[in-house]
Amino acid sequence: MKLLLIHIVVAGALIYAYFRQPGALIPYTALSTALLFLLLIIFLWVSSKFYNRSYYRKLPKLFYFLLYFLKELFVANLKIAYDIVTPHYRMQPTLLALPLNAKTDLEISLLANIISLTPGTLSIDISEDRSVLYVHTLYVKHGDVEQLKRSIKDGFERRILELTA
Amino acid sequence: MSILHVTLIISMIMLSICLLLNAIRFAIGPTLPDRITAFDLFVANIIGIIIIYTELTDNEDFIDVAMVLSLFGFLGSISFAYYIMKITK
Amino acid sequence: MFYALLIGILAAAAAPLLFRAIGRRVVVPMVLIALLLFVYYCTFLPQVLQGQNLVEQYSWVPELGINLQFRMDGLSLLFALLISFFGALVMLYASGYLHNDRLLGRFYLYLTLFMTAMLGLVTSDNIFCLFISWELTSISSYLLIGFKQADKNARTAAWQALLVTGLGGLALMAGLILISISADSYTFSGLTEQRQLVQQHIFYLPAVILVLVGCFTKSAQFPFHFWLPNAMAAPTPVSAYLHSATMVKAGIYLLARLNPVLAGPDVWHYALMAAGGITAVLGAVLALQHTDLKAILAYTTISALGLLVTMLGLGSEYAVKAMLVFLLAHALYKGTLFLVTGCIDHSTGTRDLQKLHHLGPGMKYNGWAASLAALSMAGVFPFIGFVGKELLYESTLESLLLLAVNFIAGVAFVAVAIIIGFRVFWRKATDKTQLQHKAGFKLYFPPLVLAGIGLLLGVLVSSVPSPLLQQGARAVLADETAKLKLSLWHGFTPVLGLSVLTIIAGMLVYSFLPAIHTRVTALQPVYKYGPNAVYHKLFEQFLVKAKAFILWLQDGYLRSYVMYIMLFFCGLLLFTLQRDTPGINITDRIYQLQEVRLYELVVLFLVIAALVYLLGTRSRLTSIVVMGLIGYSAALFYILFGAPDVAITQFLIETLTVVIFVLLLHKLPAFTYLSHQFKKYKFIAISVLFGSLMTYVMLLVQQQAIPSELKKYYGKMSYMEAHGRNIVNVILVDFRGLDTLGEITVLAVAALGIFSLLRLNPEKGGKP
Amino acid sequence: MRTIIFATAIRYLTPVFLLFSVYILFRGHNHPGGGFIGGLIGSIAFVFHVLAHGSERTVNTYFQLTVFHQNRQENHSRTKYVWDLVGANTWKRIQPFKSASWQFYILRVRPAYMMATGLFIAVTSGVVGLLRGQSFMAAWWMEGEIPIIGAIGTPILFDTGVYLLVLGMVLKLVFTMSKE
Amino acid sequence: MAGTIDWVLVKEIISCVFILTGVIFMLIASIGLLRFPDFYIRMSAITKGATLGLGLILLGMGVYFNQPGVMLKVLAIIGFTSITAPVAAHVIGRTAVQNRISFWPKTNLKEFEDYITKEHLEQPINHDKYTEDIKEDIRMEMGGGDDADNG
Amino acid sequence: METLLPLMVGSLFAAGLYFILHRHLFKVILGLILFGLATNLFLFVVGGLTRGGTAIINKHEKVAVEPYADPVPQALLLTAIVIGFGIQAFAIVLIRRVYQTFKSNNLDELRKENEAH
Amino acid sequence: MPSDLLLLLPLLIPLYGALLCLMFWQKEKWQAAMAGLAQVAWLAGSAFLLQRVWVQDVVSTQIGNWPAPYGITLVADVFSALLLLAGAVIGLAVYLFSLQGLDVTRRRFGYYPLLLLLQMGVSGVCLTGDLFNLYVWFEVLLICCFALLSLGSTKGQLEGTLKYVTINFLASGLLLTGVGVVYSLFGSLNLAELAVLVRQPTHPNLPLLSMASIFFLVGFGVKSAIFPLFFWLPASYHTPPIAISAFIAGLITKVGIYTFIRLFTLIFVSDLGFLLPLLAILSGLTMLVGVIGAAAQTDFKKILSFHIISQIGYMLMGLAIYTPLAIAGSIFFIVHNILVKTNLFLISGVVAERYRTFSLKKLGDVYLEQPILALLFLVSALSLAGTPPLSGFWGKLMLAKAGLTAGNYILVATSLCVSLVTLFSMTKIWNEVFWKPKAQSLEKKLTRAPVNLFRLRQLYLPVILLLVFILFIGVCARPLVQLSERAANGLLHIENYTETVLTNNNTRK
Ligand code: NA
Ligand code: NA
Repeated sequence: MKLLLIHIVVAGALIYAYFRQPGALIPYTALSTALLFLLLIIFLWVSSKFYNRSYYRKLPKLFYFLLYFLKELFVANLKIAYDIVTPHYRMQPTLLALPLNAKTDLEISLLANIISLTPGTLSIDISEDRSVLYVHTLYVKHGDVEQLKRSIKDGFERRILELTA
Repeated sequence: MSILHVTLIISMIMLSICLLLNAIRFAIGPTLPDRITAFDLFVANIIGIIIIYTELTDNEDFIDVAMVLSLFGFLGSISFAYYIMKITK
Repeated sequence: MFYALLIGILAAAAAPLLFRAIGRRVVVPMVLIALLLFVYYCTFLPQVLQGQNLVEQYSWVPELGINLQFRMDGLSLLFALLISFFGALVMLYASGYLHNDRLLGRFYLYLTLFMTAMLGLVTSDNIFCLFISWELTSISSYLLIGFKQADKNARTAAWQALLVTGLGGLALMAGLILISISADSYTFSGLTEQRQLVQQHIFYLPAVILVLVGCFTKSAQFPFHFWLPNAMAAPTPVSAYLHSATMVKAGIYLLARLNPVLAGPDVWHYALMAAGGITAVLGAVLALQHTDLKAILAYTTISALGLLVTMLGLGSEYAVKAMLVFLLAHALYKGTLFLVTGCIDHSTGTRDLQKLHHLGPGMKYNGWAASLAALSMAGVFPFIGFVGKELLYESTLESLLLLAVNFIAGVAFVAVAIIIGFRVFWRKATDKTQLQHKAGFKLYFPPLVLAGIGLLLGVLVSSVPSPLLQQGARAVLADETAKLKLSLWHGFTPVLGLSVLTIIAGMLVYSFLPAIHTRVTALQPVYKYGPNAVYHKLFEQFLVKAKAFILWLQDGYLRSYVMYIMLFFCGLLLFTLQRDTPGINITDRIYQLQEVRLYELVVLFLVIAALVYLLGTRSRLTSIVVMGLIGYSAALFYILFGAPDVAITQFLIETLTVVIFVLLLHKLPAFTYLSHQFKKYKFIAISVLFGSLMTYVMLLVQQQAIPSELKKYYGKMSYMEAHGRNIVNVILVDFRGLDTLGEITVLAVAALGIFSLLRLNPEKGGKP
Repeated sequence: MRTIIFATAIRYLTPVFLLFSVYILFRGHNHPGGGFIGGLIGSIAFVFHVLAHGSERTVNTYFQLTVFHQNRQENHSRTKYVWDLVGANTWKRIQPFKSASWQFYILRVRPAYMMATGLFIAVTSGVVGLLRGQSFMAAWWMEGEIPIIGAIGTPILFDTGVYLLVLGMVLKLVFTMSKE
Repeated sequence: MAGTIDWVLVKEIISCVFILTGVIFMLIASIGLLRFPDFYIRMSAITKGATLGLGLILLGMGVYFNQPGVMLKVLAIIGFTSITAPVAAHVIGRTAVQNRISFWPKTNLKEFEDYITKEHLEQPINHDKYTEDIKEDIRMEMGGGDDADNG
Repeated sequence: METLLPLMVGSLFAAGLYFILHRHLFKVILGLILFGLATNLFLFVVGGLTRGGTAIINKHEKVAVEPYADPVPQALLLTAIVIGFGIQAFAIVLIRRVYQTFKSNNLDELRKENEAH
Repeated sequence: MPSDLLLLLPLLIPLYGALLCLMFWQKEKWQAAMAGLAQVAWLAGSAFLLQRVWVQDVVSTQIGNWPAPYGITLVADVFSALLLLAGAVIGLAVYLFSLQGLDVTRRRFGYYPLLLLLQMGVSGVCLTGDLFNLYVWFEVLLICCFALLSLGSTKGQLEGTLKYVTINFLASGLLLTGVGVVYSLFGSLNLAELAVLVRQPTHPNLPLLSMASIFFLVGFGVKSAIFPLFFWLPASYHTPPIAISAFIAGLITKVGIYTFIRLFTLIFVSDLGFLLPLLAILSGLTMLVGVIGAAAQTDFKKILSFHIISQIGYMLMGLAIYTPLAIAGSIFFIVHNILVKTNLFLISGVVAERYRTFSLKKLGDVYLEQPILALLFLVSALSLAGTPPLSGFWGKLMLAKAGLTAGNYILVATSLCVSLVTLFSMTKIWNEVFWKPKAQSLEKKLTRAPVNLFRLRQLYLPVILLLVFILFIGVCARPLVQLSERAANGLLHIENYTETVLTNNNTRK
């Protein structure tokens, strides 16, 4: 994924160079710059097919992951918002012991942070042997803890591992 | 007065209410982590106020303040946590 | 004349070094130098006797009117000769008296210094020059009285002498300044010319009082006489030289010197006569009550000094003559007697009259000297003492009171003279006092010389001392025509009758002395109220009260200090505010409230609430969080009013402070419960007062603020000249970069200080 | 604090913070920021690091440089030797540990020196004015501008001095305190 | 048609929508902070709400200014907060657990018992450490002993 | 706000002083910090309050355009804040050291080495 | 040498010296060498500066080439140069003393750089022509004092420093607020411009000047330890080792008084009818309280500490009388006191180095055992007490004369009484420390401390150095009197000062 950083820098530099010359065709606004930037990144991404296959494959996954995350974020936030503004609590707080497939520091912390960032779940701690992540969660569908665990593992963990692999 | 202006003023008022609510949680506690959480939210509210103020005055210099605050606002909570760990271990 | 003094000072400085180099032989050069000075002053005789005033002048600090101005006239020369001659003899004597003392070098240092100072005193024409010498004599006297520093009495006496004469010195300084201001002149000659100005100036009375206090302390006049008997703790040569012959006469000298300037108005005369008269009688009476030879001599000295002051106060030509002659006579015989007493002390180990009997055979030279001096003291023909006494009586014939004073003193002198000149040495007694040492040449030669001179001058009174004394009298009276023809024999006059009567009365008193001595204890309670007791009482009370006062004021509580400071500040601020302020325009203020935004109000409310909460909470961590809250709110205000840089800094600093707290907190004090308990409301009141005053000041200043040129200038130049758009930053690094340099220095030092605070522990031998 | 999550986050964030602090330093002349703020931000980055990893680890990571050195062999060409030295000290930093022929020295950047250097730069940037015959701290600007950083002149140098000093100061505090 | 669209107005309206949504999220978060029953619930629910709200407000501003520089900063801030907020939440939450801050009684702690035994946190939860409740204060006033202190 | 801010700053002053007058070491630190904060705000308030306009020259201008806040008090304030920070840090460490050495948090007990004796 | 450089040298020399010391942090010997070089250079720089202002009266430079009211001004007149020179002399003396008289641990922990930076602060305060910059330099000076006072962290030091820090922090706060008030009311920070502004009778805010002056009166009053603001001084000055307290005690309060005199002759002159009587009362009380405090003490250093306060009263007295002679007297007194007070502290240090105590009760017999030291003490002590013709006399005389001329009789009387009590205290020390025989019980214990005579002799060196200066300004008082009068004249006739600053021609391009 280092390549993404390099691409961003390259794209940024190109845009900077473009707008520094007098009489640029495109107006210098956030929207146009962002579009230009996206265009460049996509171009670079396509070009990477020829020299970095894994990056070529991973970038769309990253994109989907972000979308998935944003969806989760919104949904969960709305869920909680509903709980806050209505008089009753619908939540059933539960502490999960989530077995981990993630191994490296980066993977574990990415996962934990993503979980924490999603409303309704909070990574409390990791067991000494780094095999279990303890998660405080508010909503367990039908009280099925295992199902929830599976959905987290399938949702976030799998995607993260795919990206970092 | 444009729509934007009205929106911004309403937002300011709502954020002010947020501040008050946080203050209440802060006051009632009951535990220190509660207060720290309230403080965290307080910082987030302040960032919000700064952002709205930026738009209200059309002066982008204030964004930098928000940026610094968003980066380092959490050091406070970290420090408290650090402290609590240190004294209990 | 200046170089003579310089030689004196150099000699003084050399004395300890010489002593280290050549041991006790140091006496030879010291005596020689004193003699050299004597000879030097003798060379002035011809000119002075012709009535010339020799003047010498060097610029020193002309801005303050202080120059090295010297003048030699009859009065000065008389004293200078006395001082240098006496000095030589005392130095010789001292080497015998202190021959085993390992601090002899220092003794000579002090003694020579004193002699020089004294010479400077009597030869100065500049009043401040005189004052400088005056103070130096006090200091050297202090060092000499306390010469036997291991003896507590000596230390106390030295201290007392210094403080009393020091007090006088300060009064004298003030007096001299007043005089110099009133006539705008700094020399005695100048002042004498401007005497009208001085005497008509409003400063005249205070100046006279101050000068008199100065002179009276120095010359041991009532009520400052008490230090002199105590000063007898000094080695005897010192008592002889300083406390009878020279230093105590410095006051007399100055009075005589100032006589032409200040004499005239009644207050001068009456003050002198009153003080002198009381002192003379008191000294005489007290002298007879003591059995310590030195004490007796000291009190008679006081009495004699009193007589001198009285005479000066009388101020007539006769009186001045009498004063001068008596001064000379007294110096000679009293010096002798002191030196003899010193010998007695040295040889027998005691000075108690009741233990000393029939010493004459063992120390015959001293005995002769004592007898000769005693005869002079008693005023027996043909000694100079006789001439002096005659003149004294003659000048006071018109005033019965003063005559009585003279008579009483004279009687006491006779009695004392018999004691020393006869009883101690020659009266046969069954239990002869054993001598431990034999008095050597150095111990008997000087008194013998002095006593001999007393006789000689008496015999030759009309030819030898008379011309010099005449010049002296002219100086005192500021009258170039004053005549002083002295003769030994005036014929059978009433005055002679008085003299004889005095001697007879003195003998009678002497015969009653044992009875007096046994009754003295009955008088003890009286002394509780004497000036000496007052001094000690004052001394102790001052120390006690000072200690109590300072313990009360500097009580060790930080908060009382802070409280005093803040009260002082608030008081002054309140005063100026109620006096000067234009007042705050309330309507404007209320109108401005319309501008307030809700969010501002909320943040403001939060800060106040946080403060209230802070006052109540007793958890450290919560307090720190609350502090953070307040700090962040302040930063928010900085943003709202256009100061992003300040706001960022405030945020970061607040955060860092929290970190510092946290890193150190587990070693910071816990909130064990400590209430203010007492005075809590006082503290609240002060704080509220302070807070409201600051609020008021802020409102006032806001209202009165004027737009600043700096703002415009920086706004204009920041980008154009300093290449920066952020004016605040440009001010920090360019316009006012020096501030920032200082500021970062503060930071560096703070870091160093914190580092050493935390790491350095000398007890454990810390390493960097 | 033994928590991987925090430690990892800080490990990745610290360089970002440091970059950010330098950025703030240089743009301070035209926007909010400057040496003091930049220095504080940089130092707070290290404070995080100290909190997460302990001061020893921070020192090892950021404040010491291991310099590798090897004596030149007979058969070693001079160019190759220099190239090897440069390589060992830049991109191949791990390899020398594995070989016995390499020696290494540890260079330490002490906060006190950092402070002193900062102060030195700040003062000396002022002395430039004196040396040019003008008064102390009279600014001297280079022609032209550098992207992002902007115009370069002695005031910027001064601000850099401030930055270093603040950085050194806070580090000194934090290192001292955390060793307590 | 394109000529008749007031782009400035569109921009403002988009900005308004973002900002209002964001502020509402923040407000709800604040209410939640006040309402929710235990520390962990507040923690896991609230800070994230605020993060989302803040992100939306920021985006609103970015749209309004429509400048690349501002947008970059906006993205930076969003990025920063989405890294720092969960880390802070985790750290505080962990600290709370370590210090036996009590859970809401309805919390299901079945899977957590393992952790509790390992970390020796079985002792009854001790609130005193973090509370300055009034009773404690009164005790101090009467007895003059140590305060309810955190240290 | 020109009217209300002085009130707030005044209360900060009062609270700061009140804490400094306390005999508890920790409260004294709090007092010092509050007092410092109040001093800084005083400088700011007294220097004139301008809403919104920062003292930064717009990139389209060459000179600052009104209304902009007076940069001078801000610059002074920045310097003062930094200096205050240095001194406060020192004070905090000092108090910690005092506590460690005297084993007491009560200022009154430090009086044992009373200076007036 | 150009004036710009001369004005900057007193700032730059100590700063660079301190920097070098920091660079040689591990090597104490090198630090000592660097510090020594810096001390000598500082002395030379100050001397040159004095020589320059003697010729030119006032010299000024604009930092950063920004013209006068906008950039920071450095300005020197005779008064400031004189104070700097005195500071440089005692700096050298204290430095020499510290080589043997301070433990190596403290020297290793930044004693030299701290001392140098303190001197830099002093230079800044003396030379700056800007109100806020003055505050900054004062803070530099203060934080150095904090660090030095606490250097070593003994119990007494910590307690003393705590009080020192707290009270001085408050005072600094008041100063800062005062600066804000003055800036808002008059729109300038430049002292010269302010001086011109407050002399315009029509200025609308003139009536508020005395309100503003209260902030400075109390702020600098605390720093210069006048009554009733002096409490921190006796609480702290006796606590650190002599090499530290000698310099701080000798110089720092005088720097406070310097500022006091500077500001109250330059700026706060509109309300002298109120200020002068107030100052007169304060100065009288300061003298009295200080001297009473000293009289009650039985510790060498504490006596000296309390006397600082009493002598501050004298310095303030000149300002209260407000005539050229009076202010000249104050200035003379300041210079004299800096030298003498430092010397007395150093002597107490030499005594303590041998006998390990400052208690008058335990000490004794120094007169016999260290005669040279006794002589050195006696001269210094008498100088302090104002015995003629030593240095203290001249200041006292000038003040008394000025006071009597101006009709401040009570103040003069007080000052003379105080000088008597000073004599009392000094001779008390002499009696107890030098003359009195040591108590038998203590004798064994005290002499057991190993005495390195060589070291002890080296400690005499700075004392003798200072004594030479003291004797010089006593016996050859004229140069200093002239300088003081020049300085006082400059203070009371500010036209030269304002003109030099405001028309300085080294402005932009
Ligand atoms: Na800046
Ligand atoms: Na700064």
